[in-house]
Amino acid sequence: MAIMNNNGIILSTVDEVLSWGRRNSLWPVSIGLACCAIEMMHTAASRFDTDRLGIIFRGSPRQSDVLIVAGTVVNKVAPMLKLIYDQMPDPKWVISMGGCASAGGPFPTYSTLQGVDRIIPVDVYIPGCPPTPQALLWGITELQRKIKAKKEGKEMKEIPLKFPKPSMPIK
Amino acid sequence: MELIGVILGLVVKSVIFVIGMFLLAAYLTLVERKFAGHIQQRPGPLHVGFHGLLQPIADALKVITKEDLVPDFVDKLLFYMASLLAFVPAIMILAVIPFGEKITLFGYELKPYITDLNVGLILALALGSISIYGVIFAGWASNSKYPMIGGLRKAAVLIGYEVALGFALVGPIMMAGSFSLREIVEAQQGFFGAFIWYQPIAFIVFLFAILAETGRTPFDVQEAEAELVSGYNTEYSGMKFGLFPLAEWYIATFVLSAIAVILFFGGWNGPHIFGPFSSYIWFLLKLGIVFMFLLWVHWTLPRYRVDQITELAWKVMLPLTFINIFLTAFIVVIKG
Amino acid sequence: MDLSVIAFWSFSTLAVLSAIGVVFFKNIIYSVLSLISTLIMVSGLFFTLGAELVGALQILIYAVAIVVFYVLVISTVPEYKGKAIDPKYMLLSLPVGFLLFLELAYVSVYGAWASNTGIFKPEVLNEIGNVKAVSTILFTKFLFPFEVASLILLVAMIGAIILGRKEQVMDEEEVK
Amino acid sequence: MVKVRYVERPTLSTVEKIFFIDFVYGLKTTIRNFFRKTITTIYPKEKLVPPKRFRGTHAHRAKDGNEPPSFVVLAKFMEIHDYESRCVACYMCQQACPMPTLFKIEAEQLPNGKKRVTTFDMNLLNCLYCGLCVDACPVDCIIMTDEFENAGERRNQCVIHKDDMTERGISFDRRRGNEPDRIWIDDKAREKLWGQIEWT
Repeated sequence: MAIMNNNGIILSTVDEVLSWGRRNSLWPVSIGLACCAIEMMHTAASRFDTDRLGIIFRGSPRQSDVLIVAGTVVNKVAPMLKLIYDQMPDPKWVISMGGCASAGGPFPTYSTLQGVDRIIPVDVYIPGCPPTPQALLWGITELQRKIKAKKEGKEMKEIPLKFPKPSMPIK
Repeated sequence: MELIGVILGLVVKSVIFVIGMFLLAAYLTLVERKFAGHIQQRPGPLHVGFHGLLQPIADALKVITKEDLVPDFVDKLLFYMASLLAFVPAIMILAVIPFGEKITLFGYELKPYITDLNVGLILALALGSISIYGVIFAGWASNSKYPMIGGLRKAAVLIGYEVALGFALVGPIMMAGSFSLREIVEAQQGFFGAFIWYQPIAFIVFLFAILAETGRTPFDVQEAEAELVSGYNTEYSGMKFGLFPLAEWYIATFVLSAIAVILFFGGWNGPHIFGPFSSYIWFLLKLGIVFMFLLWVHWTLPRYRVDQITELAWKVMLPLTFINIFLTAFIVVIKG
Repeated sequence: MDLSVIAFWSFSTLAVLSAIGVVFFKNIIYSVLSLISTLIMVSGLFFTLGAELVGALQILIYAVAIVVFYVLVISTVPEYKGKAIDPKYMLLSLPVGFLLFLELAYVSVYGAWASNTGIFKPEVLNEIGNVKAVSTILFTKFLFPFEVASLILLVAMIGAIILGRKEQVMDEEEVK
Repeated sequence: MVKVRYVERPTLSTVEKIFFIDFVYGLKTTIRNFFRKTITTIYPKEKLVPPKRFRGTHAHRAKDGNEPPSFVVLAKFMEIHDYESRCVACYMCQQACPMPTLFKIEAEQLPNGKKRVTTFDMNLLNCLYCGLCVDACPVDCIIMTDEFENAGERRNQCVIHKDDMTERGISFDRRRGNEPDRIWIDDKAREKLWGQIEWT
């Protein structure tokens, strides 16, 4: 857990443990805005089970750490989304799931917010329309990696893609 | 000086006890998550530690170091006090619950309970019902719509089931002839001495009352996520929030299933096949089975409406307990 | 100093303090909270004095069953109404409070002068326990007052049900 | 006029009401599930391989000798080396796209009169993954692969360029080029779920 720096002093053990705790129990707010929310629900259900990683959906923003913006953010719902983000206690993260939330997606119109990062800071962008459950899980692991790297004070390194053993789609 | 020693001893004992309770409650969350997962054909916590064994630690670390957020519009004193009001009485009940027989180890006599009052059952009931103030005040102090509705719903449910619970306990008490939990256990000797064979109605009412008191699923109207955002604890964050589910879902369920074991399943009575710790092992085994049964019911059933719940309490459960008391009294008088 | 003496004094001090709080808090929820605190402290007093049954029943019946209804009603009252002070009730409350005080003082002084042991000696109490002692007295010497009290409670309950029953509006409309 | 059919709801019989029969059925169902094997894909360790037709991240096919005739015609005017993207910068994909601004295609004229594609960027954050660009491509260049793991911390990490698209196309063809073009990975899995299907 601990890192030795050049002077031989063990640094930031507490931080390490805290970051381990935080990245292993990311509780998202259960808010869904559009079709991405369906995939989000699928991710939480038995087939891909976010509970494995310690992720359980909470109803109230006061008790959650991650805001998964799943779906089109129209201008009318943007203030509410901002309110929900403001209601979350620190430390908090935002995952922008899907094209619409990240950059307006296929709706370059007057009524759609062109990217949720215009109102709240976003940590991970997941492209896809909608992203598959596995893509969302990849985004979550990306966020976990980011939390870890931030605590270690290192820059994010490019992590080579590994292709694990394929499994049959239906057992 | 002697007094200081006594007080220090009490403080140390209580601190160990409270920390033990926290750990127990934390690992009960893991038990519940694993159980719920497997009921839905998924593994539950898996990657944090070996099969999720470190998951409660990670959750606890996160929840404790979360920002302690107090909204502007709340009643600050009550807001802080409510979470304590829910948690403290819940762990205080354990003071009166015996977990086994006295044993002698290395010359020390180990007593598996803190006090053995002769009104232990009433005290357990009373302390258990104080913790509902935590819920009601949490709802009121949050100064927000959903917590308010959640708190009032919980109060409405509890008033009904508190009465049914109290009357359901009368049957076993009449058969044992004592309020002391230890004496009730001693009254049920042998496999067919357990009161479940004589008091099935009381047991069913007691089961429903446990589910209602601890806010488990058929009766979890106070934090119905579909209707109220997160119920009475919507405005709570960090460890202030953490105390509520720990108290309600885990410690209260644990304690009430311990009482159920004592009242209906013969407590720590059982064949002496585990050596000196036999009574403890039997007790924990029975306790685990009752706890798992409650989890099983929780993860099976959908939710009742509030009016259905209160109707069930006043129109079905209460008359059932009256019938039970009447029959029990009849039998006790005839048998002498 | 004995531990039970410390417990007695701290319980009684806290009981008096929270009783003062009941009267002087302007926010009614706070008054109810200190009422609960008073009741629990008084039950603590009972415990230190060796009357466990009364203590436990005090918590179960007064601190929980009865005050829950108060809380249920009060917490639905809007805050501005809860804070209003009506002077005419204050005027009425002074003589009533004084009368109640006199009654309590009489009872306590009388109790202090009377013998501090009843039918049951402490040794007997330790042997048979609180519950049996109370029930023995209740069902032999005080059987008639007990039954009368339960009858009064029954009448009160039926009265409350009749008062709280919904008016049958549908029937009236049908008559018209 | 709308016809309303009233369906009678099944009510519980007295025995069922008293002994909680349906309640017991529910408990039976859940406990049976409890002892079953889990169906979860443990994602970071094992991965569901999407079917070949999965519409994932875009890729460019390289000039590897399997080009369609249309490319052979156009290749005369293009400066494309072997194992480079066979894009001819015809802008057909951009024309077909419902969100045309996500493409950024640039080409330049070389002194020898040939055309070379300099930029081919796609902003995946605006993409619908509808596959119209794949249909529109005249030289069978742009395809969609089975990769989906391209979440990034910044917006520009979700923009794909010509070179990595080519790389991805080559690797996709190498991995799954010989696979028959069907939705299920194999017929056994399909038959297990849906039974035998008679193709007409």
